[in-house]
Amino acid sequence: MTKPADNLTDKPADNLTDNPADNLAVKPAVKPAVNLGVNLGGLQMKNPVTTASGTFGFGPEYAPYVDLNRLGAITVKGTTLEPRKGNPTPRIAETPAGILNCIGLQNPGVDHFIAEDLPYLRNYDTPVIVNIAGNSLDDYAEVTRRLSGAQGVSALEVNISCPNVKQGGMVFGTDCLMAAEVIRVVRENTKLPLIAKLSPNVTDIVEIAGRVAEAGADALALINTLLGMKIDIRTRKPFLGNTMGGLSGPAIRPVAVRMVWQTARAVRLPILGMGGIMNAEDAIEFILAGAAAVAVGTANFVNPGAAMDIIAGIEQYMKDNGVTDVNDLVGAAWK
Amino acid sequence: MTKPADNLTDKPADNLTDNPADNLAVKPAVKPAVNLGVNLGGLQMKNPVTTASGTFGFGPEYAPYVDLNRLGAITVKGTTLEPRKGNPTPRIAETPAGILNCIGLQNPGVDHFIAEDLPYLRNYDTPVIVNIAGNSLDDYAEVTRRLSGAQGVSALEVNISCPNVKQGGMVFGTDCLMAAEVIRVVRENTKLPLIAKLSPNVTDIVEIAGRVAEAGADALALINTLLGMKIDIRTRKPFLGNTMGGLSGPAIRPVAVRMVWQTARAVRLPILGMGGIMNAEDAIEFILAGAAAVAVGTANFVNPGAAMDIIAGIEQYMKDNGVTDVNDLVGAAWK
Amino acid sequence: MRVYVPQLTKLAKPGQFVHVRCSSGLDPLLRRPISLHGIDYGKGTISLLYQVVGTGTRLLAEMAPGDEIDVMGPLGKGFTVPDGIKKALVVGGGIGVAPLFPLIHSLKHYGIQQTVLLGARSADFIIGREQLELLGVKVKIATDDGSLGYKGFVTRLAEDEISGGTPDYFFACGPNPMLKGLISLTKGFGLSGQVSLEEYMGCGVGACLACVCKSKAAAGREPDDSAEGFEYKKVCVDGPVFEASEVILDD
Amino acid sequence: MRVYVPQLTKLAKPGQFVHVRCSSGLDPLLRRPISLHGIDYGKGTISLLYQVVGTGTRLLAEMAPGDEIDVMGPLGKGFTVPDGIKKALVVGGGIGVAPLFPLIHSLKHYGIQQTVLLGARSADFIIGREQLELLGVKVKIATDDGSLGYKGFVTRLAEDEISGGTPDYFFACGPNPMLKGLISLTKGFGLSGQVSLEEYMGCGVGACLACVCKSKAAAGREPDDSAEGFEYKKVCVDGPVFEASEVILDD
Ligand SMILES: Cc1cc2nc3c(=O)[nH]c(=O)nc-3n(C[C@H](O)[C@H](O)[C@H](O)COP(=O)(O)OP(=O)(O)OC[C@H]3O[C@@H](n4cnc5c(N)ncnc54)[C@H](O)[C@@H]3O)c2cc1C
Ligand SMILES: Cc1cc2nc3c(=O)[nH]c(=O)nc-3n(C[C@H](O)[C@H](O)[C@H](O)COP(=O)(O)OP(=O)(O)OC[C@H]3O[C@@H](n4cnc5c(N)ncnc54)[C@H](O)[C@@H]3O)c2cc1C
Ligand SMILES: Cc1cc2nc3c(=O)[nH]c(=O)nc-3n(C[C@H](O)[C@H](O)[C@H](O)COP(=O)(O)O)c2cc1C
Ligand SMILES: Cc1cc2nc3c(=O)[nH]c(=O)nc-3n(C[C@H](O)[C@H](O)[C@H](O)COP(=O)(O)O)c2cc1C
Ligand code: FES
Ligand code: FES
Repeated sequence: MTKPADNLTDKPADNLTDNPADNLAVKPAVKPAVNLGVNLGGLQMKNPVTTASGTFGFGPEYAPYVDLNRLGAITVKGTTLEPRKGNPTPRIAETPAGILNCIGLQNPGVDHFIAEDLPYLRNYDTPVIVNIAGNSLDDYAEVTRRLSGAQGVSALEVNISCPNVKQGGMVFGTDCLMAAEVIRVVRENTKLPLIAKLSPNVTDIVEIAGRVAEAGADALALINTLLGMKIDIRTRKPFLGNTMGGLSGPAIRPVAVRMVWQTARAVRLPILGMGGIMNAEDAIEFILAGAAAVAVGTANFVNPGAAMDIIAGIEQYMKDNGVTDVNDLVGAAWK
Repeated sequence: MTKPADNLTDKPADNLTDNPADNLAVKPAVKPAVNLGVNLGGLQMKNPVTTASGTFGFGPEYAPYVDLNRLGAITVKGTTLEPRKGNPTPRIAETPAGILNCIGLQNPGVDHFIAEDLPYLRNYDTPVIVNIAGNSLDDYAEVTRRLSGAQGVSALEVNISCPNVKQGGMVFGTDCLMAAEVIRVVRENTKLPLIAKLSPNVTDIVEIAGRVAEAGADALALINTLLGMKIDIRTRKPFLGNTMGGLSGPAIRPVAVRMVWQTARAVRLPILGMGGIMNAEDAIEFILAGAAAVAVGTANFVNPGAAMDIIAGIEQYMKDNGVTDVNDLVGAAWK
Repeated sequence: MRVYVPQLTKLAKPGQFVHVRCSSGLDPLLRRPISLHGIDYGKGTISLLYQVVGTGTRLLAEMAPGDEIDVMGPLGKGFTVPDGIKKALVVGGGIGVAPLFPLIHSLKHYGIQQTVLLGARSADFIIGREQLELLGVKVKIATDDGSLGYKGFVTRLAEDEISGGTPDYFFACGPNPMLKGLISLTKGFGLSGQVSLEEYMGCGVGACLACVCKSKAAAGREPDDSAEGFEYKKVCVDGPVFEASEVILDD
Repeated sequence: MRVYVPQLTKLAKPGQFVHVRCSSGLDPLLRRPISLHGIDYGKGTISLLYQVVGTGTRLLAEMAPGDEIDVMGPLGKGFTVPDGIKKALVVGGGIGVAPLFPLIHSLKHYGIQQTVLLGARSADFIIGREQLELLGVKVKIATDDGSLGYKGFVTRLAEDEISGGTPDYFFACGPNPMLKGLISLTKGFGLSGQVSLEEYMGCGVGACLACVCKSKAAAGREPDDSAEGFEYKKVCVDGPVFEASEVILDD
């Protein structure tokens, strides 16, 4: 099974890296300029690297460490219709090669985001993907309408998979029909590229992916966190303020790569892959499995310049291996 | 929700540790003898620690490192009706804080096991849990009958969850009705304690647990491995001989603890908890979450004496915290 | 541990912290927040004082002089010394004294009188007494077991100081129960001050919302917030130092 | 690296290996199999010779003299020197020479003549030549790039030796393509021998079935096996040394 050509970028010329070395008249070996540009369901990205929602704030937090102009896209913290307080602390716990979090979608609400956070992001020449969540279909619809009217929103990533909130969240994400319903409602209310972010806490990721594709998603983001927990053997109580939390980081990478692989082979939508990407090698693993683009999450906490290193590392890998277009790597492990 | 009393051991006196310090007439502080004995759905264990199937061979392999008499039980490699060759290599890959394996149930077949491996195990005063798998309901039935007639088999652990074989395996484990069917068939063919080993690759572990409980399981084992994969970015091909493999080790512990917690609160069967247990602290975490006993898997590869250290460590924790019966710790994080 | 980081040191203020990577591998994965304990603007070095409690701090302790270390910072808002204060009370519990040292230097520099109270489980956990005395600062000690100084909580020493009437401001860092006690005590006496808080952190830069603490809701916030009477602030960027009157500590 | 493990050394035989824990933490998680390169029965030490290829071997290389290390072993079946052989051909590719050293010592001890062929990518990767020459062993070298000795594969040197007609047995350790070449070559000449294989390992003790290699099915096995013409054997306990005639190497 292959992807339709129109899901791949058709404007490679715009996306040439401007590495001066590539423009030298005489070169020791043939080193073609490499195309890093990808098209994620209508969202044109100058390279395949974005940030994972909830790990990169609204952009300014990491600006001292990351040149926001160099990112393929910026994905911001999940936004809801009303402001949310989130869960009690502790909200984070370290586990072997991973972290559990139960932030609980703390956010200032969509109107605050549009008024206070979006203007900052408009200063950058980088598309903004807004992650949205809701308690009800009406919430999703209303958030979608408000963001679709706002200047500077390039795509919506629909979180139907957050394990850290009582209503909505994972209930939508793990039930095929509900997941499709959410996507249908969002689709009816926006012309923006629509990325459906799926929960990995399901028996059959391919089935859900197929349903949300039919419901009108332009791309799929996977994976969100695995539901986990930790118990403090000293207090004999759950460690996290919300009992359970979402597991992210390198520990979950094998599961994420597997789900990207399975979904990419079965569903004709471009995939935004994530889950434990720490460096360029990990990112390339996702791309080879079938991800058209990747998101960097937990790695930001460990290395605030991770996204920059990953963009540079993918480019280097392509040059070292004579790959001229990153799109040629997408799904190369099975195509 | 609490467990019925008859699932707890009623013979604590048999299970006293014979630590001489506990028998001193004059003690600096009151140090009661601790009871480590548990009853796992009819299987009486002298302590709550067994080995995870497939990580401990058939017993003799680890005998130089582990006193098999001290184990609560020995759980042996998965056995099928016919001999199985297993998958091509590589069969193992390291991942962050975990390993992927695709052994593919290589085993010499149930008759060979009964004739060649079981006699060795009868030399020890430790119950033997035989893990079984099959391609069809008839296979499960026949393996069950042969093992139920063999001397020295103390319990059956029914693997309805192996992700590494094409037929059967996970298909049974992720489909509620199929899972229940397997258990029903095994139940009809044995009076031995029946432990249903569940797949974690499901949306709702509690639902499956409930169904296999109704179908006649005496206890639940969870979790088996998470389905994962790894791609070699040098060859651009899947690393494992069988493409996908099962993820085990500390990386999956938060997911395993969560599933034990959810299941223990909802289903009235004792649980054999496993997934990333490396030391006594980890084992206690599972017990507090609701596991009546625990299995040590990947840890054996890292520390061949892991099971011994864990038994000693649980006892020490109980003494340090004035806990006289390990059964009092079971589910203590929510009871 | 002393670290040579001239760019960082230039910007450093008392009460701020650095986010330290303890391993180049994945174990442990997250960085560890450690306060600036000493700031040598001349040499371009900061020093860190930490207690070995787990994997991360153990790996730090195993580092050898000359090794490279990956630190982010300076992070967070430090202490501010309000105009017009004359006599400050500085209270440190356990390893909480670490960030108070640069503050104490500042106070001395500004010519503000100060009394430093140190509390800990036992004499072994009292840190920095000699250095402070060398600096000519008045130090009083409380230990839970009475192995040094007053036997009991350091909050009791604080009560004595405050009821003695001398301090017109306080600064504190230490375990939450100590801070809680101190906040209610000083509130009773109408004494203002600043406290430095700890919370489990992810990013250290305000991006992940892991490290929040409860803060009294500002007037005129949306109903949801005022209903519960608090909003969450981030310890890593809104703190770790907060006005004592602002924070709400659950046990 | 030399390790003092008297109990282990007492039992050690050429061709066996130890399973080494490279970190006390979780990164990397698994042990690493490393061959016995030297066995000093007198001092109770073994020595290990390894190439740094990834995290595990890098951590080993970072260890300092005197550090403790966690090794399991000796594991596996080593080389056996069959009765009646007079002149052995010993072939090592790359780091594959490591386990051949104790064998070469044994052969010398038994008074068996030997020629050692070493192959590697380039001169830099030829290991142990001087020591072998000091031992009075005849050594011939092949490098892929011709930077030392014959330019080409070591199997070519082997062919010359065998067609020269002298060796009556061979021992080999190295990358699979080399072993594969050697096995078909020696088969052609009717020369028997033993090869030492590598495979990714979990337990190292035969419990996990990760490390299997294909072996020609013994006669009279069940239909399933003979149909495909092979059975899986465990490198860790049935090997790492196998009869050359028995193993099947894919690509
Ligand atoms: C702003 C700030 C400043 C700090 N300054 C100092 C200091 O100067 N000296 C010092 O010794 N300690 C200080 N701490 C506490 C220090 O961060 C922890 O002791 C340290 O992270 C423990 O790491 P570990 O790996 O050794 O322990 P572990 O217990 O193995 O750590 C496990 C996890 O818990 C977190 N954690 C553990 N204890 C704390 C804690 N008290 N606060 C926040 N997170 C914690 C760790 O960061 C890690 O994520 C400070 C904490 C904060 C928030
Ligand atoms: C019986 C046996 C004896 C060996 N003897 C030696 C020796 O004496 N000297 C030496 O330098 N090397 C030897 N090797 C290879 C050595 O085990 C690997 O180079 C080493 O495990 C690499 O670990 P790493 O963490 O540095 O590399 P990584 O590539 O990070 O390792 C990742 C994983 O792959 C496994 N792995 C990598 N390469 C190999 C390999 N060639 N064979 C088996 N597993 C591998 C590792 O054990 C680990 O699980 C031997 C292998 C076997 C099976
Ligand atoms: C602290 C934290 C907060 C997160 N918040 C959100 C969120 O608001 N919306 C969302 O869709 N995913 C959220 N996620 C999930 C990440 O976007 C990502 O899917 C997951 O962490 C896996 O990627 P990683 O392993 O690279 O972190 C959050 C993850 C973390 C660690
Ligand atoms: C190499 C290997 C082989 C395994 N084989 C089996 C098996 O035959 N039957 C089974 O039910 N589980 C098998 N498992 C799963 C383990 O029994 C256990 O459920 C899983 O590894 C999680 O525990 P751990 O993280 O402690 O290893 C195997 C696991 C490993 C690592
Ligand atoms: S640690 Fe991430 S917001 Fe404070
Ligand atoms: S490594 Fe486990 S069987 Fe060989």
